[in-house]
Amino acid sequence: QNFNDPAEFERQKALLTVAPQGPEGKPWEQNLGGEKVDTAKYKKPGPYKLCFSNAGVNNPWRVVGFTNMQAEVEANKADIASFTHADAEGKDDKQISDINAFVNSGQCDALIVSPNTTAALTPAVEAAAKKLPVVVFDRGVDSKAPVTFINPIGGYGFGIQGASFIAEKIPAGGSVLALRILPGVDVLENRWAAAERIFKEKGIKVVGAEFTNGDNAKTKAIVEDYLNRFGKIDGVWMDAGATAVAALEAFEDAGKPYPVINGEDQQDFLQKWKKNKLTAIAPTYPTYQWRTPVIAAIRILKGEPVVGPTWKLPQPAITAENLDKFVNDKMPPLHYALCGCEQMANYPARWGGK
Amino acid sequence: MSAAAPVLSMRGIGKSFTGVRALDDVSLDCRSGEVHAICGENGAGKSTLMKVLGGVYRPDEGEILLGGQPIAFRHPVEARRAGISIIHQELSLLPERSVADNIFLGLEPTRGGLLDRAAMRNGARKLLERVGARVQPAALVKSLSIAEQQLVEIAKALALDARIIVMDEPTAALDERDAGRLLDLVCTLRREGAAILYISHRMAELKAIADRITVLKDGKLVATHPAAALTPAMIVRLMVGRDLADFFPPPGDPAKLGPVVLSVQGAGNAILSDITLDLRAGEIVGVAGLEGSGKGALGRALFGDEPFTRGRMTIDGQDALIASPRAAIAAGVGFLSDDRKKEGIAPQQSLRDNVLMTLRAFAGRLLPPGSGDMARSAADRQLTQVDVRAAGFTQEIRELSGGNQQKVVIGRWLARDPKVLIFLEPTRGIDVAAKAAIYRLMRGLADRGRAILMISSDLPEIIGVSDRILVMHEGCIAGELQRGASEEDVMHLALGTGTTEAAA
Amino acid sequence: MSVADIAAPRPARDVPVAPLLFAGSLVLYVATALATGQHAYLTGEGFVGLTQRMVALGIVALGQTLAILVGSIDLSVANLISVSAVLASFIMKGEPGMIAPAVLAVLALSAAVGLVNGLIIARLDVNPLIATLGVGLILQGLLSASFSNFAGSVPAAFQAFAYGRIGPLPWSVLLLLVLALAIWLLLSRTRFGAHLYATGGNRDGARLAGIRTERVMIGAHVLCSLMAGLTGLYLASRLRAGAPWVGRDGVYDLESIAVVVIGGTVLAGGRGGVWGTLAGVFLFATLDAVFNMTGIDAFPKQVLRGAIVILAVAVYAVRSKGHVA
Amino acid sequence: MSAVASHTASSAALRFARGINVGVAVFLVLYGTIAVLQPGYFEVEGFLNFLRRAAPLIILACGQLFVIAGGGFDLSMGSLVTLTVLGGSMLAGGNPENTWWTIGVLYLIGLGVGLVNGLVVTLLKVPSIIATLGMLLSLNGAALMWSGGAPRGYLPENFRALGRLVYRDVPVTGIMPLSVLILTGFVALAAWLLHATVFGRQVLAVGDNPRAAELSGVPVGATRVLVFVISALSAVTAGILLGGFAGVSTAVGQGLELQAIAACVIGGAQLLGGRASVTGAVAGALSLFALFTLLNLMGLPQPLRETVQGLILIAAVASSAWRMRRA
Ligand SMILES: Nc1ncnc2c1ncn2[C@@H]1O[C@H](COP(=O)(O)OP(=O)(O)OP(=O)(O)O)[C@@H](O)[C@H]1O
Ligand SMILES: Nc1ncnc2c1ncn2[C@@H]1O[C@H](COP(=O)(O)OP(=O)(O)OP(=O)(O)O)[C@@H](O)[C@H]1O
Ligand SMILES: [Mg+2]
Ligand SMILES: [Mg+2]
Repeated sequence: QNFNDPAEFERQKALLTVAPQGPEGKPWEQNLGGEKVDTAKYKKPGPYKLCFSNAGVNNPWRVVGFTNMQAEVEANKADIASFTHADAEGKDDKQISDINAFVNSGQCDALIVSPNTTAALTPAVEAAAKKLPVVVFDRGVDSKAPVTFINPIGGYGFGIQGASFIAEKIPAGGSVLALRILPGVDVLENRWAAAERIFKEKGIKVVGAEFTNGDNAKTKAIVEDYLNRFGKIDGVWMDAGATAVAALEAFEDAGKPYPVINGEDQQDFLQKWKKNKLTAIAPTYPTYQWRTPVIAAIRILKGEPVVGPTWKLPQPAITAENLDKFVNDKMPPLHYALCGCEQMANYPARWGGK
Repeated sequence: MSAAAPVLSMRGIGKSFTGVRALDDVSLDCRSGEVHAICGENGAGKSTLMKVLGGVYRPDEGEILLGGQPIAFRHPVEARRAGISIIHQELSLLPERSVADNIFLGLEPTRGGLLDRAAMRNGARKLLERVGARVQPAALVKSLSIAEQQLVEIAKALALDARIIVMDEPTAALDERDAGRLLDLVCTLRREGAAILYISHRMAELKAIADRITVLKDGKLVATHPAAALTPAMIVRLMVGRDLADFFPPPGDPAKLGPVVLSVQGAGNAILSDITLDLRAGEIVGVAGLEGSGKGALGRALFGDEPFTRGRMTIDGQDALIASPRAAIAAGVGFLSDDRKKEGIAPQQSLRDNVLMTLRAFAGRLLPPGSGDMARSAADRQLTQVDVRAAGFTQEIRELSGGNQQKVVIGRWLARDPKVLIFLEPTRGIDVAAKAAIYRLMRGLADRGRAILMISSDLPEIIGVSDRILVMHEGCIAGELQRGASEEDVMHLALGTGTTEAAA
Repeated sequence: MSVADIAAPRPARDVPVAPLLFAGSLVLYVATALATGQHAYLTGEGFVGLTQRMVALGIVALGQTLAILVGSIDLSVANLISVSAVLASFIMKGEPGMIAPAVLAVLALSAAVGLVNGLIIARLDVNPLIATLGVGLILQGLLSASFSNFAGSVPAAFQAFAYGRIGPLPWSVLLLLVLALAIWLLLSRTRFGAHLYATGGNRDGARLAGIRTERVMIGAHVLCSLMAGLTGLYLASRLRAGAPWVGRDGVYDLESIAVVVIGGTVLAGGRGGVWGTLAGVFLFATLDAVFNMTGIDAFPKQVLRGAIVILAVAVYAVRSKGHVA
Repeated sequence: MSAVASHTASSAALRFARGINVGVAVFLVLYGTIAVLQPGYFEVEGFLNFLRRAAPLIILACGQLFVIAGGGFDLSMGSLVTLTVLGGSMLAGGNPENTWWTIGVLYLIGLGVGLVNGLVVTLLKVPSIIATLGMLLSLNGAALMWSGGAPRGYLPENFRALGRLVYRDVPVTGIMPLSVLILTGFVALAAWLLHATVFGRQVLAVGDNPRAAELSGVPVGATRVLVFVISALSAVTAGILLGGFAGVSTAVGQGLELQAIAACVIGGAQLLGGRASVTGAVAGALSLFALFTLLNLMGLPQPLRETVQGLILIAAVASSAWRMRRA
């Protein structure tokens, strides 16, 4: 598998500038291009029994996303008779068994899958798709069998947005430190591949690319070491935002000026950005995409056409201009601002806000 | 005695451990059809010499000749292949496996690549019969008593049809009856032409079976003589370097007997029933009984390790509810276990830490470990008093010979100085001089007003030391004998063929 | 020094852990299916799905049983599983002709890793926890340095290993049973088995009895690693390719140890066997299914699972005499 | 006794040789290499900063050491660190006024966790490796349940200061991180408890041979429970420092328990009990942390760092096992 696919890079780069279609203000129902698939053959009377095979809730992004999904299910109570979910705890093997169990149970009218890994889940999803309509989101599968595959633009898009901003804002000849979570995760690899390409194109010096394991303490230690070694770092590029604040704190603790930085749409980063007037950008991988599969599944079972076989959602970046719209002190530090959940029932309590 | 060339000879063997010269230029040989006894004080190097022979240790110097051929063992299996079978001093059985599995360990018969269980069962049954053990081949070893385990260990050594058999204190854990049976077995083996090296601290045994006797001292060979030429007193002099005038201490003075310290009425548990006894300050009460008679269980019940479940117990006239060893110690009872390795020592701790263990168990947790009577000088005094031989008192106790370990554990109780002391097999595996020392210590304690219950399988010691003797049979006290009773009197009661004397 | 020195929990009387655990899990499974009205779980297909959940953990755990019985432990299995899965699919690259070489290569590599584990533990006298932790790190490092994602793929013919069936029974479940039987036979009916119990029960004693304890220790580790290698092959077949994180994400190291101990094999070594382990694996599979049926949330599920692990051992350990550490 | 006298001298020398801790040696080598690569580390300030970052691991190793000395393992430390950090943010909710009682509550939670670990081991007779593995799973689940799967609040600044504050312009040393002061106090306390109290000897005796200890009257159960309590309280301490140093996240504690165990073993502690030293554990933790730092500085690719880490772990332990046999 190639993480650095120039064609895909260009495709995603182009998608960043495509105007979304669909209802205004509801990005989770919008799409960037794409066809419609006919779903008449799946039509049945409601209310429906939905099943969801989840890769896991092993990070805050997935926690927020799953909360969105549950809220979406509640919002569609009239159409949904039951919503059963199985959590695979990040294990491919278990997720395959979970999907098989769902298919055999006869309790599912439609199956939503958030695959743990693309290749591994393909056979199980294909087999399931022979028996019932399947909607896949976030990470995909290598197959056209699902009715539709929903996700935002993707990793290259994220990498492009962050790296272009940093390349533009740092002084000429400036240096950038790249902080990555861990190797081998496709979306994270794509983000880095895109950023590396941009930095190379713009002639930016990357002093190091380090893995932090998503650990704040390790992040701070690494950044401190780099500051010790190089004295000055102008930019910090990150492939995920959870440790952005820790990286900034390392600059504070060392008494150095803040770098140009990209984070993600976590509240702690946005709040710090606003408070300290950083030069920053927050590309996103919006959690509102967790709402879309529920909507899609209901439409499919009602026989209404849906966007497919790939449904690209918009993937906006937060910038200095629209920052105020997303900062919200009432929400917990690792709440993802692009949850699209502000109008849903029980907001903000359901998402841990005050 | 056969005059044939020795099957085994060891020449100039030397072996050192950290700071300890365990063996120094020791030479020894053994002919087939001969029992060659080795004796010496604790730590003299007897076991080390046997371990060198068995391929457990490699000697630093010297060589081993088998049938005249020099041979070097790198692993115990090589010694076994060469026909050397060793019963080691420390039991090395597998508690979770069956008796048959243990006996044939390393020698399992197979059929078509798979274990031949039937052959193992039958073979084990024959061997067990031969050593006179009344246990089932299918029984798990952990369910056996120490004595039964010792017999299994012997059967295991016989399973290897060996030319040379080494027995390192095989009778230490056996009662009179089983020990006698074992000695008969040794004689049979000798008749069959085996060369036998036999280690024991029991003089009577040496006299009974040895053809020649070698004495070691501080790792050096003192002398090798025909057994007929030696008297026990001469052996002791060779071992200790001086005469041992009074092996047993004088009896206690009945006039100085104090009040009853410990009293038990009609007590019992799963093993024991109807236990009634009084223990008075200043006396040593011996408890005799065959293996399995429950004498060990009596000691453990009094100490709260496997407590009584019925009956009444008082200490100093106060009802004492003893449900755990800690409670027993707090109430003034001390206990010396018969299983030193499993229940006595903390192997990696120093001698000082071992000897202070009980004192520290009852000291304030946050006190310095050397405060008050736990001071280093006090520990050293205690260790010196029990005459421990060690490279130094900071040495780890596991490096000591078994006898010296036992002395340290006794020292632990002397330091605490409880009112009642229960000694379970106090001299198991201990050399003559040390035995005498321990007897004197016990008598000294009694004279200072302590009450001592000495539970032992060693009849001479029971008779020689006790002021009174309780004899156990099938979980009950079968009777009580006064000082001066004979071995026959005790055995009658122990076997259940005697008559109970009226309690005095 | 080895794990063998942990004071063993000693049941007052030996509890028949395996049948009790099997029966208890089965009751739990059936009761939950009935209570939640999900009768599909009680059909043949439902039970096949349940046993399918046992395969991966089951095979590693069989190997782990050997390591623990011999008085050692193996924390490197998870990483070795990843390595095997990746190596298999990397060599196969979708070619049916490469199946045999790939399988051989994986087994050879696994055996080599087991040999290294065994040598470090037996010859260098390194505590097995540290030795296998270290070897695991080394393996994972080398693997991640060479592969960062799915490498290659397995041909359709090889997928039959995980997906094929004889009648209603999946091949892989059958394989698990056959392996369990083979190891049971090895443990109870061969000299190696007897020596393995002996080495685990009392290493010094076994040595004195003339057993080459080092070889036994090494042999147990080689077998344990081979099982991990097989698990890797199974996962490669089931996932269609090997990913460098399958082992770690599956937590096969800690889970395999947990099921072995739940199955009544004593951590100190020398006591236990395969059926208990299989029963432990069955309990874990049942828990997965039951949690799915009841739709319990991920986090309470973790809390429950932790408590169940403790309780499953406590049920029989609590009656043991003596001390455990 | 002449035998005693003649052997004492040579034995003492050997004992001293054995006493030089592998951990200390490894640390000196690694730190020396770091300092060569990065001269800043040779300065007091560099060393103090290094200590500040290593403090949580050192504290964890010291806590774990008590459990190891007593013959057990505590695998639940890492998840207790997570619970401390997440719980701290939930309780304090970013309000500095809540800091002190929050810390109190966190220690109470630690006390509870330690008690449960200890009682499960002593009363239910579950081997500590399983008991604390179960606790690891449960605590992780509990921490995430409590916080809804993601941190729900911030740690107040005065809470953060415990792990983050650095006093500047201090005489002699230049700077002085608050966490280094806490660390020093903690290590002194641990060393005192293990090496200079009766309790420490009881722990070692229990770890060495619980049965012998029991028959000598040592309160074995209570000692075991206390050891787990100490370990849990040190995990809370480490959690407070880590949370202070780095802020809130759900992954803070992951894998720390194995690092702590490895640190103890590198420092010469014997798994399964009976032999342990605080100096060794501290040196072991410093070695591990120096290794992480060095591998970062050398810029090796991440995966190879794992490999090197594995090699060094095995080598350190093998060398101490080898010396043990020689000595
Ligand atoms: N593994 C060891 N490490 C260090 N020293 C040892 C070791 N084994 C034995 N020694 C020492 O070697 C000497 C001889 O011990 P050995 O066990 O051979 O004595 P022994 O004659 O068998 O005594 P006992 O009658 O008490 O069994 C003792 O001083 C003992 O402390
Ligand atoms: N926990 C137990 N449960 C059932 N029976 C036991 C138990 N412990 C011991 N026994 C049996 O009780 C009897 C008495 O045991 P005990 O150990 O007191 O025997 P002993 O031979 O008198 O002591 P010693 O071994 O010191 O000579 C033996 O038959 C023994 O097998
Ligand atoms: Mg001896
Ligand atoms: Mg007995």
